[in-house]
Amino acid sequence: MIDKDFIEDLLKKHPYSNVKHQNDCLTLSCPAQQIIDLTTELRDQQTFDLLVDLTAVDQGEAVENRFMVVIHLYSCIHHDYIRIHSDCTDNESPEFPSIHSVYPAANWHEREAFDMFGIVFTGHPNLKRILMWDEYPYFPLRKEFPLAGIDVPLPADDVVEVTQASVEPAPMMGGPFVSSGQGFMSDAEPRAKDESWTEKKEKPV
Amino acid sequence: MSEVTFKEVQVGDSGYRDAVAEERLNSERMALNVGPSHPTTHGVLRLMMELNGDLIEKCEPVLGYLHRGDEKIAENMTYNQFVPYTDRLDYLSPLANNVAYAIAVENLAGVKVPERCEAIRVMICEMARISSHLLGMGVFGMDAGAWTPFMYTFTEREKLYTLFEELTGARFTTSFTRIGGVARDIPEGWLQKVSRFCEELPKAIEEVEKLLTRNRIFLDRTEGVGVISSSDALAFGLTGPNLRASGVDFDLRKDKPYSGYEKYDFEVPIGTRGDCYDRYLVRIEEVRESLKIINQLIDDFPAGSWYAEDAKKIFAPPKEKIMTSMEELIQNFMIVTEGPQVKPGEIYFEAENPKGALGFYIVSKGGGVPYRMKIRAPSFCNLSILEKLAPGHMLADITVILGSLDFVMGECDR
Amino acid sequence: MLNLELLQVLGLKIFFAFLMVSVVMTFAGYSVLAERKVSAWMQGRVGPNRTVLPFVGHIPFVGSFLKGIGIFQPLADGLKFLFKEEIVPGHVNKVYYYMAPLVALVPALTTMTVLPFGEFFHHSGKSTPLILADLEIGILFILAISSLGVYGIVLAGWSSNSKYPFLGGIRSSAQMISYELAMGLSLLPIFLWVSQPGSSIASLSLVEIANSQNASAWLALVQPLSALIFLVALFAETNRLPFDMPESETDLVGGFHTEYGSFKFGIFFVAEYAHIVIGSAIFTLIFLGGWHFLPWINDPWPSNWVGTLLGTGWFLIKTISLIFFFIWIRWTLPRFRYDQVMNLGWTKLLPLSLANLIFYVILVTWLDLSAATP
Amino acid sequence: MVSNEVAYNSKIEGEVIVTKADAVVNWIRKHSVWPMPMGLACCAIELMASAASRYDISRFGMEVMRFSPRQSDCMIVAGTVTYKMAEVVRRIYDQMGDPKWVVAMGACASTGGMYRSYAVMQGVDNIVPVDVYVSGCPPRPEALLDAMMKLQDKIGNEPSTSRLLQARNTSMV
Amino acid sequence: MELVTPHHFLALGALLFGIGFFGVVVRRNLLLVLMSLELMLNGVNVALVSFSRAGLNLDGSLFVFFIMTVAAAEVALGLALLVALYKRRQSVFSEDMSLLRN
Amino acid sequence: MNLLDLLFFFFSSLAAGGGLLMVVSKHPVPAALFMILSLVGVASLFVLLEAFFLAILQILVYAGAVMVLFLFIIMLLDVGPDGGKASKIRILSGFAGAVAVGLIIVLLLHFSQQSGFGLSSNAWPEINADSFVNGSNLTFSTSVKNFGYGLFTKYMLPLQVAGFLLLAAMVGVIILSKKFRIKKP
Repeated sequence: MIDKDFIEDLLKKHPYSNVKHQNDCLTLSCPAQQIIDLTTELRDQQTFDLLVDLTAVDQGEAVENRFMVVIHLYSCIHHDYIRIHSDCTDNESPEFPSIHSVYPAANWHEREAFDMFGIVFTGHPNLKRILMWDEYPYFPLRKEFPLAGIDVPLPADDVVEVTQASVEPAPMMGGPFVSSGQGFMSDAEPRAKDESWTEKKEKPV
Repeated sequence: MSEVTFKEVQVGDSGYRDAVAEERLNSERMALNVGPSHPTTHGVLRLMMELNGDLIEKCEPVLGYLHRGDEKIAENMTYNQFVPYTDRLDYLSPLANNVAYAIAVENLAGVKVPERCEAIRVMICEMARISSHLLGMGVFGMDAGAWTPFMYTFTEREKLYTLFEELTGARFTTSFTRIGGVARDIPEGWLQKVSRFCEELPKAIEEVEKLLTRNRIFLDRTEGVGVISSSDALAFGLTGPNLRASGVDFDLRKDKPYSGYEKYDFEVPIGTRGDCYDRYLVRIEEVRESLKIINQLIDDFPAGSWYAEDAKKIFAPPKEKIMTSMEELIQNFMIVTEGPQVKPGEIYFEAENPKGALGFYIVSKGGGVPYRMKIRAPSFCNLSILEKLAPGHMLADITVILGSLDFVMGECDR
Repeated sequence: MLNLELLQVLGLKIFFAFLMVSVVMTFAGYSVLAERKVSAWMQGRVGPNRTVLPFVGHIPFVGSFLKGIGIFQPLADGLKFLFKEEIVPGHVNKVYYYMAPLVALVPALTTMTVLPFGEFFHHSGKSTPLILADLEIGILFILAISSLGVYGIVLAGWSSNSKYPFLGGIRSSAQMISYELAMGLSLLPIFLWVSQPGSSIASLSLVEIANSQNASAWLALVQPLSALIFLVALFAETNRLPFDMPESETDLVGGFHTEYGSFKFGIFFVAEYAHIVIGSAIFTLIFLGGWHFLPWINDPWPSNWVGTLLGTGWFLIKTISLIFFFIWIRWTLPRFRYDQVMNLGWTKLLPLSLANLIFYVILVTWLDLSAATP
Repeated sequence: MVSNEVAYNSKIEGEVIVTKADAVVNWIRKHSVWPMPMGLACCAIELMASAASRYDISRFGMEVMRFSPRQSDCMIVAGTVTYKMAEVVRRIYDQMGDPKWVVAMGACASTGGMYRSYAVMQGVDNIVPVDVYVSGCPPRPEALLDAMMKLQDKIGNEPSTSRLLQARNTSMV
Repeated sequence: MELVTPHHFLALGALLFGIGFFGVVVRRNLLLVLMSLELMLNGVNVALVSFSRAGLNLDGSLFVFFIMTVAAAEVALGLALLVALYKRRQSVFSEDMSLLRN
Repeated sequence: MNLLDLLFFFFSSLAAGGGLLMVVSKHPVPAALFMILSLVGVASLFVLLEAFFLAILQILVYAGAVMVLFLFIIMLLDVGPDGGKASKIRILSGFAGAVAVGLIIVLLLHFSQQSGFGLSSNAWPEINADSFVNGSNLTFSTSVKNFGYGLFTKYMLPLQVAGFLLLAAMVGVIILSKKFRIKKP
């Protein structure tokens, strides 16, 4: 069971990690360098054999360590989760050690985090975009990236030649969403932020 | 002019851009591109394969053809507004997604929903499981070449759709839950209809089983094909029926009960060999177990409130109250404009969905909008084993393996 | 010499040939409709029932009935191919690409030259079989020609110069080789049995095979194993569902005809069903007594043109029920995997048919000997 | 002179013939629409439902879903078209032989629907010409059937003969 | 047949034999060499059958039957050998089959 | 000119032309197809010679099985067209062979006109339709029965040998293809 003894024991073995207070499950924070060490220990000694999730959080451009990798492990014995927070140091070109060797399941999760945040997982066997197409220049889940998207050419030249289609910002006009949630009520009201889009476009033949 | 050049592209080779795939590696191997629009891939998965004769040497799945940016959208809207998007994750069981999402946000907000609401949720979850597994079985049969079981299971699904429609107002994309409750109470006489359906369903399943389960050809096609060992299954993060078919007893409904699942008596079917046939059998058994749960619920459906009445900042009260009472009107206005007010913090919640464990990791900085939401899609993890699983099988096995993994690209790509 | 008589005979033959071709093609076209209707019926659906010719639909009762059974659907589907763009993809080998559908269709239509479908009774009581060419070695002819049908598929697969058709072509050629053996071997005991010493028949003619079953047991009853093996091989040769390797829709999209559109695809489509029609007819002739009534019962119909019609009708009924059987199997069973098809052919059907042959060799010899020593 | 005009007017007669031919060709075409199920997302399930027993699209002779674009007449784009997928949709459209029609099934395929985001193409009509738009998210099978009937009506009013002749002329050149 | 004599058939048989021989010598692709061999056998078959028919003697026809049997066996074995060689050398060309080179 | 003569020239040009095209075609698949053409031509010639059984057999065995096997192997190995040209020595020797064959033809015609090769005349003798062969004196007949009779009496031993040959070939093929399956993993 995950109780005080367990946590103390774990902290003793891994003095670099410490416990963050969270209300749902045990949350450890761990420096990026020690992550393989910690996860290997958790997998082999503590029966956390199921990597359920690996993702990242963009804390905003102003924060010192902008990208935080979050790992969720599950133990079929303890029937409980453990969460590991780990910061990527470099904000410009964030890097993080790949735990693919510990959990093969991390393969795609890491590719997704790379795709969405641009975090380079060192030691990953096949680190390339997984959801967006290979040539896509941006990292969509970063906070500065707008929901509507940014103009880029469509990946297929021959299709573009015929249809003149391109990747354009999506219209936010009359959209049901976009609500800031903070500030004055008039700002928080769901509304369209961007109303520049028009219907005046040529349709293909 | 360029139209003519398009016609040069081979059927099935659409979207072929990678230089790796285009060049023939050596004379014995043949690069084959399956999808993204191919009858086998159930949607828009693309497989880049290298074949040696009919044998697969390498198989690389390419996803993202249905990436719609759900996580980014979630960051830009209030919690309740995101409910319709959860419908379209695993679009074979929208209700189960709704429930998982609602519970995740409620856990973050610290709201406890009353017993009747929990019962409604369990009910719709299990119905969604039945509907999803029915389609899974049917499509699996179709992948093996038998079309008729698919039609039979779809007939049953249509009955379920009718029930969903009566409950939620929509047959397919239900958006039924709200944070702190559900959209409305169950209508009168609905439970009787459900129980009638529960009586009819086993017969229909039997009929499908007659066509498939003991069929020699079907056994030949599925037994011993796509075997996933339990250690592999765990290592690749498989969940749901796919993991259980490999012999791992992992069911969040039993292990980490939510929404009052601990109150119901049901078994968790476990496979032994982890092949395609086991996955099929596990799904069929799960349908039967779900029926058990539903029957228990119908026998003893809890009365009381169907939404968290005390959560004033979370749940917008029912329409009739809004129209008559000023306080409720203001409450409704606040929730609609600002969203349910949630404390800062993090939550990770997983629910046992038909396809596996659907997890929501939500980071909140307070207010009605999540700061970051990660959706842990079971299909995404289930598919990741394909790269390891496919080599050594024949091309025709791929259809069966994909069918048995029973993934949905909607939640895989999000 | 090209004299008048020869021309007359030739003209008559050509007329009958055209008649046969149109009948078989119509049958093929309507077995597509039958497939759609039967599958719909099996799956609790309705099937095509909206297509109707503009004026025919207004005829009371008849019009709505014809509409209901979708009698005009094949008309629309078939003619549509004519008005569709003929796509020839740039990457194909043009000559062979055009040739393939014809190569697929021609053998199917050629086999009907030796296909009897009834008997014509003269006034004098003599009977002539209704057949274009009564070959002494009819069954061998059918086996030989129908084995050429595979070239259409192989050619289509190869000339499309695309991967799925190519795989379909390979599978098809391998499957053909494996099942032809079993098919041929399953027929040998039949001829042993039919031409056993003492019987008046001593040839490989389909007419005589059919006639030998008049008022005696059907050969399907005498040699059930042969019938079974032949039927299975027939399914394989016609690429029907448990064996539809060359097409296998779920993994090869459309198999050999993936790159074919419009009219050329239509020819493939019709050729497939023509194969089924003719295959069913052959099975009926060899194993189900052809145009003869029931086993052990003399033909009840009179020896005149009425009898001819009744006999032919009875033959058609048998053939149609066999086509129904084909459709039934198609919508019931899953599909084999390619290597399982090969396995079944080589390790099950072939030894089985050999054993069957040896058994009947011994049986016939024993019968022969016991007949010789009274 | 008068009688001459009554007897034959090449212009009118010609048009009468063309309309007659149109009627025949269109009758054939509209009763044999073989769909190419471009099942992309949620709508694909409703597309399946429309082929299943309750709605049964086969009544219109449309259950012959050909997965090879060369053999199909009508592409039913069922689901969200992302930018990554758009290219494929267009390529498959180009592989179809004329005459071909496109049905945009559902809000996503028609306009992008509720997915106003960076990855989603805002309507498949950016990339292929659409004949019939079906609203709904996803549309009920009845709506799809209605759309297919609308498509049949549309096919019924096409100047198909002149198009056929035109195509022949251009191919001759 | 008035104009055509058995000699025509014999000449055709010889022609087929010659073409086959030419193919066997010239072609590098072993598959085609095998096919050319078949063609040579066919030339012989034509000659034999025409002898048989002209001499009203069944022996020639019977002999053709045996030739066909042998040809089938030969092709089966030849192709099996070829596939085996192909798996080893990745080629079906005769010059690649030499063991002594390199 | 008789109809049959016309047919003879048509089919013989089919057989010879198909064979020639087979020999010169670059890609093996067209080569196989020309070969089939040639075989069908030969089969038709058999029909002209009234050897119906052999004609059918020719199509059944050659076109139906042997060539399908060829095509299967060509497609399985995915053999491309021949690159480069044949060496001069090969072409020379090929021509030498062709010249030799030409000589054979001339000599054959010459001697056959002299000695007749035991042929009674240049005309075709009539076939006795009802002749049933007996003993070892087998007369030509269109009937399959007579053919079978010949096989099972005079040629019993060769028939057995042929059967054993087929068996040996089958065993050989199995062994040849089996070896690789053991070696592979």
